[in-house]
Amino acid sequence: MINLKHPFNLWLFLFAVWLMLSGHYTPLLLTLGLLSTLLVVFIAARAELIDQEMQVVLIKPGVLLYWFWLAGEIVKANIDVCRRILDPRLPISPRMIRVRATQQTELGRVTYANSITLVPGTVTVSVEGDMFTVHALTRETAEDLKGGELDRRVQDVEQRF
Amino acid sequence: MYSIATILILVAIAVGLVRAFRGPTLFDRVMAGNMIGTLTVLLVAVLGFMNGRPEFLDIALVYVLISFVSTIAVLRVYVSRHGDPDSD
Amino acid sequence: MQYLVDIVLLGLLMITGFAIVRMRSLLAVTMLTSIYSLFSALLFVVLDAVDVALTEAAIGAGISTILLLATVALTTEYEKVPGHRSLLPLLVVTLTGAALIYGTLDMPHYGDPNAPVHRHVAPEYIEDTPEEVGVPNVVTSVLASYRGYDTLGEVTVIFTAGVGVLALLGVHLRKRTEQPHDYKMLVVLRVIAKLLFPLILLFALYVLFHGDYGPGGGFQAGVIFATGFVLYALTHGLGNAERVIPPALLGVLAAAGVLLYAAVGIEGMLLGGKFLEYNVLADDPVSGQHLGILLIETGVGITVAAVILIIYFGFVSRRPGGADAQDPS
Amino acid sequence: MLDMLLDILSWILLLGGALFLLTGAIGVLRFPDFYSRLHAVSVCDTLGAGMVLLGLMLQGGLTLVTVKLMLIFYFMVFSGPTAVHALAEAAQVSGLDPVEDDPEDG
Repeated sequence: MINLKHPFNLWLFLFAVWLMLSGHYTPLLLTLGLLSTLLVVFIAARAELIDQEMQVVLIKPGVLLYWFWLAGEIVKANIDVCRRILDPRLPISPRMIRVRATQQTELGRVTYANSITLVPGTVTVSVEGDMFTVHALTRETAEDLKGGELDRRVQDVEQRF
Repeated sequence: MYSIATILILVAIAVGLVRAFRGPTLFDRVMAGNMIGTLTVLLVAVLGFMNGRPEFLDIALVYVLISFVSTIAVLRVYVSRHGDPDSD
Repeated sequence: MQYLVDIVLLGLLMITGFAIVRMRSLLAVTMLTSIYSLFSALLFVVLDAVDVALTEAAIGAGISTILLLATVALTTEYEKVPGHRSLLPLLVVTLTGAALIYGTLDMPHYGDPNAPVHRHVAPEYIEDTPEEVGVPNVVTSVLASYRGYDTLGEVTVIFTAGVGVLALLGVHLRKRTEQPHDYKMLVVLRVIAKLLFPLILLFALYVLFHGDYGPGGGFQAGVIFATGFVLYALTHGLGNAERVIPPALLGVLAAAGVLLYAAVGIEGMLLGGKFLEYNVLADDPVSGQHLGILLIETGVGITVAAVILIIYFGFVSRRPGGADAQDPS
Repeated sequence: MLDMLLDILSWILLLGGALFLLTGAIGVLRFPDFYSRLHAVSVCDTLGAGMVLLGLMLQGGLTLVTVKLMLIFYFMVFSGPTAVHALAEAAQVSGLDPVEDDPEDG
């Protein structure tokens, strides 16, 4: 599996993005694409950005499963939040909770934090080390999050980046 | 169909704009601006399809990237300056 | 349908404009200004002015918001309540507005094929572009080729603006007090910015080199490129950003872009053509045009990106926590 | 037949997505405090945007247009939650307190 830690692989990835954007495959534009991607890799290297964390932009089979699962959760949560928006009889009971993230790496924690935010009903407010402060819209979403399934799944996917 | 989607998104933008005017805190306004940004991206995409000019998508792409940076900028400037939320 | 969208967007624009006038908190005004430019960009999209819409998207919603914020951070956050009555100004504005509206009554309708603008040089640009310049995007051929002199002038103006900001604010090379903990807190922002930064830069270059085919060109590309660096500076600290692209280099780049543009013009003269005549740059005129446009767009992009970063660094480096805002130097 | 089915599906996605966007906007207007409004923004950013873009992708078919829509979606997935998180964090740092229901068991 390619690893974006290596500048060459980052270049390959960027060139693929270029091809997707461009749509014009003449020698001139391909050369310009080559130069552009090289320039970007050079700047990224100067900025010391090329490391393991770049990995998350890749879509790999193991990670893809996680995204699909998350998409399902997002749809469910969306329907719940929308019902609460539209129906005044369904109450909201907002609260702040703190959860502990069990991921090892910073990237894992960021994935967890952003996954929490992506699911409507919970928003990551702050990240201090492995303690997250999360704002939950209702008691149920808070309990759900504390149940820790999301945390486990992110921890699992963390190994696959 | 595109027209109905366009109208719905325009109404959503107008509703979001009300929140941007009302505030009450700066963060509410930034939030509304951010949401209107997302809606604009989608509206540009839908309009591109409606007028048969999908090259509009480049504009939508620029928006996604740029509006993110400006949201971050507001928050960084504000937090580096202040302690208390602005209520006007 | 078209008219409905036009009218709704114009209405939203007007309401936002009024709200901006009424508000006293300058940060709130900045936010609304960025929303305002979202609407005007949408309006440009509806009017099929794709290049302008892209420019408005990149500048109005992005860099001008950021620069306004930097200004607010340097000055004050609330507008003073005016001490005088605004009745006379209101009268003047109303009269001027009425006069302008009266003036529009004589103007041709929107899209009227007999309007003077559509009968002068515009048809020639549109009809001759395919064979003379050979790029699908007429806006690019007009800006970069037919009216290359104007664009050179504009780039020089931008360069001058950069020089002006440098002269006024200077680049403070003194050691700034960076607070490393400030950036440690931003884990999520930092990681996501790290991922988006190369993609923003790449997208800017894509916009630069595809100006011939779709919306875009050197100006927009420069702005997007600079915005990428602003994101990096916001999330990784100004010190790091200045290490990646030193302010001294920015000055050189700003000048280099203009020089590249002018050099293309002079090269045309050396090869026996006129100033900024691209036809002579290659064996056949169309590929000469292509090459010329590509080079000058690159020049424009370099200058714009460098000048915007000079302005941004100039503003932000004066503000270690806003303490030296009153510094009269 | 398949074409028609895809067409119908794409209309459903497009209109459904637009409705979700509107719902999210109403939520931003209706919810009582800043933090709960953030959840409504999430509705727009996720399902609303996703459905509209997916609907357009089905209209675009297997072309470069679809690829660009995917790129837009991809950027949104990264930038949307990050912006919301940054907003929430900035609000908390500046001392904006949330309205809480029975905070003692939270």
